[in-house]
Order: sequence, then structure tokens, then C-alpha cells
Amino acid sequence: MTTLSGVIAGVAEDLAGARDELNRLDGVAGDGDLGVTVAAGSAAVLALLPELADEEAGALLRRCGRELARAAPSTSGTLIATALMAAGRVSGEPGETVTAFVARAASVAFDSISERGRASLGDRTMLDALGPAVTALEAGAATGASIVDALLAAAAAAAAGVEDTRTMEPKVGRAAWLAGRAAGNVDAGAQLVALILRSAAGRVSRDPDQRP
Amino acid sequence: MTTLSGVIAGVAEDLAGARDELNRLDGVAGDGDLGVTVAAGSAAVLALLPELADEEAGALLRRCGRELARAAPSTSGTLIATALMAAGRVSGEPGETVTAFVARAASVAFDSISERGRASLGDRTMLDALGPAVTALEAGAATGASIVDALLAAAAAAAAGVEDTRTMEPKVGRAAWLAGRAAGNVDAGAQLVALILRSAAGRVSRDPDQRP
Amino acid sequence: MQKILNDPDRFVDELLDGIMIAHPDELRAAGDPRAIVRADAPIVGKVAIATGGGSGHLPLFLGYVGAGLVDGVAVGNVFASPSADTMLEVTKAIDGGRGVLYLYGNYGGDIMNFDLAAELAADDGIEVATIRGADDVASAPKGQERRRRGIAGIFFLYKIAGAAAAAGASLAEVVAVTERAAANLRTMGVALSPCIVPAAGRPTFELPQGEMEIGMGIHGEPGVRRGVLAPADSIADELVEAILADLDLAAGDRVAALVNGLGATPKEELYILYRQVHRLLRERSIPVDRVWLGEFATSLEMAGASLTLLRLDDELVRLLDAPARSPFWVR
Amino acid sequence: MQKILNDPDRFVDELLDGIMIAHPDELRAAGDPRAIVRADAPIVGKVAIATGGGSGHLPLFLGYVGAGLVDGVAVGNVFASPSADTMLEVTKAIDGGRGVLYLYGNYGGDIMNFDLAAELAADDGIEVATIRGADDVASAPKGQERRRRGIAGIFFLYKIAGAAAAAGASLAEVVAVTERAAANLRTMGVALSPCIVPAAGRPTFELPQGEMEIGMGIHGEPGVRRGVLAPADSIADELVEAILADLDLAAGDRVAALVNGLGATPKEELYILYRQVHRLLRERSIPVDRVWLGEFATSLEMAGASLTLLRLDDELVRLLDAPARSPFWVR
Ligand SMILES: Nc1ncnc2c1ncn2[C@@H]1O[C@H](COP(=O)(O)OP(=O)(O)O)[C@@H](O)[C@H]1O
Ligand SMILES: Nc1ncnc2c1ncn2[C@@H]1O[C@H](COP(=O)(O)OP(=O)(O)O)[C@@H](O)[C@H]1O
Ligand SMILES: [Mg+2]
Ligand SMILES: [Mg+2]
Ligand SMILES: [Mg+2]
Ligand SMILES: [Mg+2]
Repeated sequence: MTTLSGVIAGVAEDLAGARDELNRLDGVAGDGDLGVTVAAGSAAVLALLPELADEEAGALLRRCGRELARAAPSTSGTLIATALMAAGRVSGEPGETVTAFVARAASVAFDSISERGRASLGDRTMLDALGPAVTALEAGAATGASIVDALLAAAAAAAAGVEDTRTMEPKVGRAAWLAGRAAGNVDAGAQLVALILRSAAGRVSRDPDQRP
Repeated sequence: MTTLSGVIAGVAEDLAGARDELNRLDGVAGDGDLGVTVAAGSAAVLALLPELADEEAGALLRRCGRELARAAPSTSGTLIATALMAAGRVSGEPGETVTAFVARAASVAFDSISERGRASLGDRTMLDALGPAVTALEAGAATGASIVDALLAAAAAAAAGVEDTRTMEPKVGRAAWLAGRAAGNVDAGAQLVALILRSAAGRVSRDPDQRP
Repeated sequence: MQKILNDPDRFVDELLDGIMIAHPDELRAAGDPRAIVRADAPIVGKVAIATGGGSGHLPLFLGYVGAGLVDGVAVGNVFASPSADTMLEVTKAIDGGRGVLYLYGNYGGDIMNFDLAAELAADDGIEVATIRGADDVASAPKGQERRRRGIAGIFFLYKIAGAAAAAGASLAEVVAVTERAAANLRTMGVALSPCIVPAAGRPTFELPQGEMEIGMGIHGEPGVRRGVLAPADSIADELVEAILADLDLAAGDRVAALVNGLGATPKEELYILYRQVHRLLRERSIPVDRVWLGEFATSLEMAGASLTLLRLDDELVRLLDAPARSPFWVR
Repeated sequence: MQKILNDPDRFVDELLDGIMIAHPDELRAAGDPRAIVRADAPIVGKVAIATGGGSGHLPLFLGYVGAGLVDGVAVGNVFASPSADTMLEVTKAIDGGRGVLYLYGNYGGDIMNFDLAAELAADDGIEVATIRGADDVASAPKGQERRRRGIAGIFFLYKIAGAAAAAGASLAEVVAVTERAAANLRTMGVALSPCIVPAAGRPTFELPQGEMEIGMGIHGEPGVRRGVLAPADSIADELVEAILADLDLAAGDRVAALVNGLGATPKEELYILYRQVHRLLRERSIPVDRVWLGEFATSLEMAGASLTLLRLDDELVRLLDAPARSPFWVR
């Protein structure tokens, strides 16, 4: 079976290829360093994973979050670190499906980002990709969808959310000072979330154990 | 007879008309304020003169110098003040002609400027007008010339000295940093000295008591 | 860009290097070279104060690490938040067992990281309280004070919190007096030119010759009004009016003032500005009991200035007057 | 010109106004508003120290009027000497009966006026001695030290003369130790941009982007070499080499250093410069026993910096370490 550690490693590897795209998107209304941040964070997490072989899922997420905060201390790095640490504190409930558990953890992650970053849906941030993804996961949990299907739906929902950011006014962070510059472009952090989910869904669905 | 006080007042009045010319000349290689300085100094001396009615010549010169130092504290103001105070300390010698006395006082004035300003003939300063004037006064004293004739000769020598500054390199003061800018123009301070001497000679020679 | 630099990407590392070489008896790095603390930290039995923020604002933030001021600072890249990890290093190195106050400017990145650091510090059993400087009147309207950015006024908060902590106050007491000061603190600034972030190599914004922007933020965040560069006295009028209205200052109140240069503006101009500030306050019978002028919070070589007023009470005056000493500022 | 100004022709009057309003307990005008002295002057029984020079260099010259520093200052227009009359007012107001030291920079206009003032003071029975700061290595070759201009290094002379006078030394003793310091003092600077004199309204000189001028004077006097703007470390090399050679500094000597910003250059860059200065001196086994960085002698908003080194002996260290306090600088 795909281990959580394996999925994380896969996502980190996939993100390496998105460096230039993320820098470019962040450059439109931000400081153009998101790709650099993501590359640094991915590399650090990849380097740490072997040390965490014996950790259970929650501790694994928390340690990865801690490492991300250290190695990629930008807005998105800190927020994703916060999300990983919050998700890592969620424990499974008796009889809960994997999909339901993941949906709940994702929802906690969303709330932790929203709280730490003082942002809401519609503020043109990574939340505008993560929010629809959480909704899709919850729908999957309600309908008993497999984790692969739920993740694929979440990735699609996130991608649609990314598109919606094209017409949103930035309300927080650097981009808010530069209102107007963002118009017509997608938000970089939202795109990052969509890429993470697409990669995760891909890694999980390529796993033989998860094939239907 | 023309009083010294009257000659000083006359020179101060005449200089008022040279304001723009002196500003312009000083502007070529200096800071363009010589006319302003001269106007301020002249006005202050004119205002002071009535108070000095009872002073003897030496004290009169020293008080005027002191006043100039207060009211016109630029390079030329300070140097001319120094010269007046030094000249004011010269006392006549028994049997000395007016011309010889004036020549001696002018020579002391020259030395005091040279010492205070650490400049010599040829450095493109007011000394290059005053030096030839002192020589002319001394020649007049040696040949027994009248003070009117000696002053007219001194004024002419100063004017010739001014012309010579056109080809001199500035060695001191502001103008020295800006070598080259001065080339082809006459030195402003030298022109001021020539104007003072022309005015003094004119004032003395217009005096009925001095007419041959 | 007319700067004395080596590799622009090593700007912060090199300037920190220079600072640590210049002031080895007063400052030390706590493991992480971006975590700078008093050489004698931790002071056991004293409430510790941590601050931090982006680089490019010297003497902010690092310059206020010293006796009677703050105990440690987390240093970020130019105009960017330091990491939560650096903040945690600072926190651990300065904790003297009576708790740590996080005192920093109200910016998104800094908030996220300090909040995360506080969470991590709590895991390590360190009690953390937080106060955010939010003195910039121009950055949000009255009624929305909590959304305001923190600018030069934080100097007064460092001084007050630092003096209270040095005098032995508890964390709750330091928080109380510092919050009172923060509630009575307002700043308003004017920018006359942009600056260049070394790694970016181009100006942070455009401001044509002969124009100014009132209320512009220290990273180039938009202000309340852009217009023709006004005479110093008119600028003073505008800054004072904005602060008086917002702080409800009235005859009988007394204040401390800070006239701060943003970087390129000479001290001469700050005094010309203050001349009119003082006159306006005197007309309203508001004495300026303490005043500081100079560079206290800069934006690299930005031209401009800010005015800060702090409504005083006896305790605040006493805390302002207490001794303090850092390599960058001495009371 | 991006300046906070009212009438450019009243620039000096207004800034002095602001200074006197801001620091009434520490400074007062001695009759003439351009003659500024310690509020408690004269200090009877103490040798008094007068300085002066053109405006536009704050904290020079006025900023060093204070306890343990100088007693009074004659303030000129921007980059222009004050009058002998103002100097005389200062002299009379600070004379405490043990003589007055005139300590100022070696510029023609200042020399003329201070010499004239000394003459007038002698008429009034006040004993005056004169020392001129002439630390700028770039302004005349070795062997012609007396022709050199005085720049930031005068800060050390104020500190040393002021401490000696405060300790009760006689005029001859103050002169002796200050002359020894002056003989062991060298400065070398680099300019990266011109400044604008308010009343003139245009830059003092032209310097294209990407160029620098090594050794340029603080009024724009030509330096020793203009060239491509070099990295900070190369600039440090050039400044240090020039000073070491001129001062014959060798292993075993110890120095005090001053890294001075000319106005617009941020403190961050001064520390980057110092990093390499310190490294070069360490390589030569010349310890930097004391260092100050910041703005000590500026040219309005000129960009650039200067490095000053002072060869130390035990007495000079003691005098540098003595307390001192002015509204602009505290030891
Ligand atoms: N307050 C916030 N809450 C959630 N996401 C945010 C917030 N502020 C910024 N972001 C996201 O972070 C992205 C930029 O990340 P990053 O480049 O790491 O930021 P910075 O360089 O400004 O530190 C933005 O595109 C946006 O999606
Ligand atoms: N060291 C000096 N000795 C004699 N004359 C000098 C000296 N320096 C300058 N001058 C004269 O002073 C004139 C300029 O006078 P002024 O405008 O009053 O000077 P500034 O504005 O530089 O103080 C010059 O044209 C020159 O003739
Ligand atoms: Mg970014
Ligand atoms: Mg960034
Ligand atoms: Mg002139
Ligand atoms: Mg002049």
C-alpha cells in the first residue's frame, strides 16, 4: 500500500517541475519567489523523510510541517506548515473511512490557514483552491467514494477554484497593495494547492493497491 | 576737504550699482553671491558711518572692518574686513605725505589678506587686483604724486590686474575645485577691488579741495 | 543602484556579519545566525521581549536589542518576515523563566510566523504574550485600528516594555502598560522617494519629482493621498491634524513626539518639520514633554519622514526616562 | 528636489529654530541665533571648546555641543563658513576663564573667520588656541598634510578634546592630546551621489549611475579617482589601503574606527563595508578596539560613506571611553 511518506515524497518531487511556473505567477502581483520557496521546502522535506520512517501519520505530518516552517519561511510556506501541523493533530475516529478522515483533516487544515492568515474564501489566496477541494472531499466522504476518486474530485475542484481567482480582488498580503496588477491572472498560491492535490491524487491512484 | 568717512560712504553707494555684475562674475566659478555680499556689507557700513563721526581715521577703518565682518561674512567680506582692520592699525609717520601713508596702509592691507587667506599673487583672487594697485601707489609716493593721481593710477593698475586674471588658474577657495570653469573670465573678487579703487579715486578727485 | 554592496542576495547575511563583528560584547547569535539576542541573555527572573521583522529598516528591529529595551530579534530578508523557526530560537535563548512578550509590527507575514512560533514555544513550556504595533493612522480608518500597520511608533513600545521588564514587572504587567501605550500611539508619514531592495534592483514604486505620498507604508504600501510636494509646514499640518483627530488629543494632554527620517532625508529637514509640529501642538495647549528626532525606523534609502505622538501619563514618562542602551541607541 | 522645506533661503534659520525648540534644556543661543552653546555655558574653570562650519552636515557641527564634547558652535549657511562675529559671540559665551580651543575643519573660509575671531577675542582678553581637523587623506598627498580638508574624523577630536577638558586639563594639555590624536587620524571616503543645496536647487555635481568617486570632498570637491561603482569589499580595500599607507599602521598598532554615512546611504551598507574593513585589519594584526557606525558627518542627502581610523594609545582610549552627551550623540 502507498505510504503517506511515499505520497509526500512524490508530491515533493512533482513540485520541483513547477518552480518556474510558480515564480512567474507570484511575480504578477507578488514578489515572484513562490517557486523558489516551494523548491526549498520540497527539498528539505524530501531530505527529512528517511528520518521519519517509524513515525505514525500524525507525527509525520507534524514533523514535515515543522521542517517546512524552517526551510520555507514565506507566507505560503508558513501557512502550509501550519496546515500540516494542524492536520497532524487530527486523529481518526472509530469506523471512519479513509476518505472521511482525509476530508476532516483537510477541513481542519483549511481552518488553520484561514485563522493564521486572517483570510477567507474569496480573498484571492490559496484558500480559494483549498476550499472547493475540502467540499469535494466531504462530498466524497458522504457518498462513500474511494480515496482515489475523492482526491481526483478534490484536485478538479481545486483547479476550478484556481480559475475563479482570475476575477478576484486580492484582500490580503503583498498583492493587496498592488490591486489591479493581479486582474486576469490566477493566484499563485491557489495554483500551488491545485498542483499539490493533482500530484497527490496522481501518486495515490498510480499505486497498485489503490487500483479498483 | 573730503573726509575719509565721505569717501567710504561714496564707495558704498557706488558699489550698490555693481550688484548684478558681481553676482554674475562670481557665478562663473564661485557661488554667485558676491553682489549680494557686497550689497549687504555696503548697506551695513553706510548705516554705521553716522555713529563714527567723531572717530579718527584709524578707528574709523577698524570699526568699518568689524562691521563688514559681521554683516558680510563671506570670503571677500572677511578678507576686506581684515584689510580694513589691519590698515586701521597703521599710523602715519612724521613728515609722511598722504600718498606715502595710503601706499603703506594699502601694502599692510595686501599682506593681511594674503596671510589670512593663505593666497599669493597669481592665485586668481582679489590680490591680483590689489597687488598692482599697491605697486602703483608706492610708485606715486616715490615720485611725489598727489593722492588723486596716485589713486587714479592705482585704479588703472587694478583694472589691468583684473584682465590678467582671465588666464589664471584658481588656486584657492571654491573656484579651485572647479578648475576650468573660470577659464577666460575675470575673477569676481579682483573686479570688486578694481571697482572700489575706481570709485574711491573718483570720489576723491571730484572733491573740490582736491582739484589741482 | 548606487549602493555599497557585494552580492545583493547576501545583503542580509553580510550586514548581520558586520553587526556581529562590530558589537560582539553586546550581541550574539543564538544558534541560527538570524536569531540575535543580547550577549547576556537570558536574564533570569526578567520578562523577556522578542521582536522581529524584515530587514532594511535599521535601526529597526535589531537596533533595539539591549539593556532596558528588547532581548532578542528574529531577522528576516529585506522587507520579508523572518521564519517562525528563527523566532523560536530567539524565544528559547531569551526566556528567563517569567515569560516572553512578542512585540512586533502588524504585518501578515510577521503575524503568521510569530503566531506559529508562539504555538511551538508553548509546546516547549514557554509562556508567550503578543502585542502588535499598529500605529499607522494612514493604513486603516478609525474603528479599524487592529488592521493598521505598525511603523516607527514601535520605538516607544520597545522603550516602555523594556523599561517595565527591566524594573521587574510580571508578563501581565508588561503587557498592560505596553498595551496602554499602544492604545495612545499614532504615526503618520510622508514618502518623497522610493527605495531599491538590493535583490530586486529596481525602485519599490514610482513617485515623480515634485510629488509626495502622504501615509505611504514603509514597504511602499499605498497611502491616503498622493499630491504635489507641499511645503514643510503644510506637511506638518497634515500629519498633526490626522493624528490629533484619530487620537482625540485635547488641551491638557501631554505627548512624547518622534520625528523619524525614512532614510535619505537629512536631519536638517526633520527639525524643520518639527518646528511646525511643535507650534501646532502649542497652539492647542498640548505640551511636547519628550521628543526624539533622527532615524528610528527606515526604509533603506527612501526619502520622507514620519511623525509619531504618544499620549503620556506619569508612568509612561517614567518608563521613557529609564536608562537604556543598545549598539544603535542610548537613552 | 525631494525635500521637506519651506523657503529654501530660510533653511538654516528654520532648522536652528527646530533644534532650539526641541532641545531647550541642553542648548541655547548666545545672542546671535547662529551662536549655539551648551545651556549651562560657561563652565567656569574648564577649558572651553568652540567649533563651527557650514550647515548641511548634521550631526556635524552643532550635534557635538554637549557635556564631554564641545561647548559651542558657530553655524554657517549651507556649506559656507559662519562669520567671525558669530564665532566671537560663541567664544565669549563659553569662555570659563581657562582659555578656548578653536577646533574645526581645515577649510579656507572657516580658517579666515576663526583666525579673525581669535584676533577679536584676544582684544577681549580671551586666550585662544587653534587645531584644525585635516584628516582627509584624499585631499592632498603625504607630506602636505596641512593642506588636507577636515571631514568625519573630527568626531574623534571632539570626543578627545572634550573629555580632556571635562577632566580639568589646561588649554596646553587639551591642545597637546588633541594634536596627538589629529596626527594619528586619517579618513578616506567614497561618494555615490551628489546632494542638492536647498537655495541652489540643483545637484552639487554630476555622477552617473553605476559610478563612484573615491576621495570626493563633502561639498563635492574632486576626489582622487572616479570609476565604476565597485563591490563593497573592493571599496573597503581601497579605503583601508590608502589609510594604512598614509598612517604607517603596522601589526601591533590598535585603532578606533568610524564608518560614517554621508546621508542617504543606509546603515545596512555601512555594516557591510565594515565587515571587510575589520577583516583587512585583522589580517594585518591591527585590532579595532573601538568602532562607531552611523551618520556622524553628512552632506545633506549625499550617498556614500567614509572610513576613519585613529591610532590609539592608552590615554586616547580612556578619553574615548569617558561619558559624553549631546542631543545628537551619547557615549
Ligand atoms: N493571508 C493569507 N492567507 C492565505 N493565503 C495567503 C495569504 N497571503 C498570501 N497567501 C497566499 O500566498 C501566496 C504567496 O506566497 P509566497 O510567495 O510564499 O508569499 P510571500 O513571498 O509574500 O511571503 C499568494 O499567492 C496567496 O495564495
Ligand atoms: N584665499 C583667498 N585670498 C584672497 N581672495 C580670495 C581667496 N579666496 C577667494 N578670494 C576672492 O573672493 C572672491 C569670492 O568672494 P565671495 O563670493 O565672497 O566668496 P564665497 O562666496 O566663496 O565666500 C573670489 O573671486 C576671490 O577673488
Ligand atoms: Mg512570494
Ligand atoms: Mg516572498
Ligand atoms: Mg561667492
Ligand atoms: Mg558665498
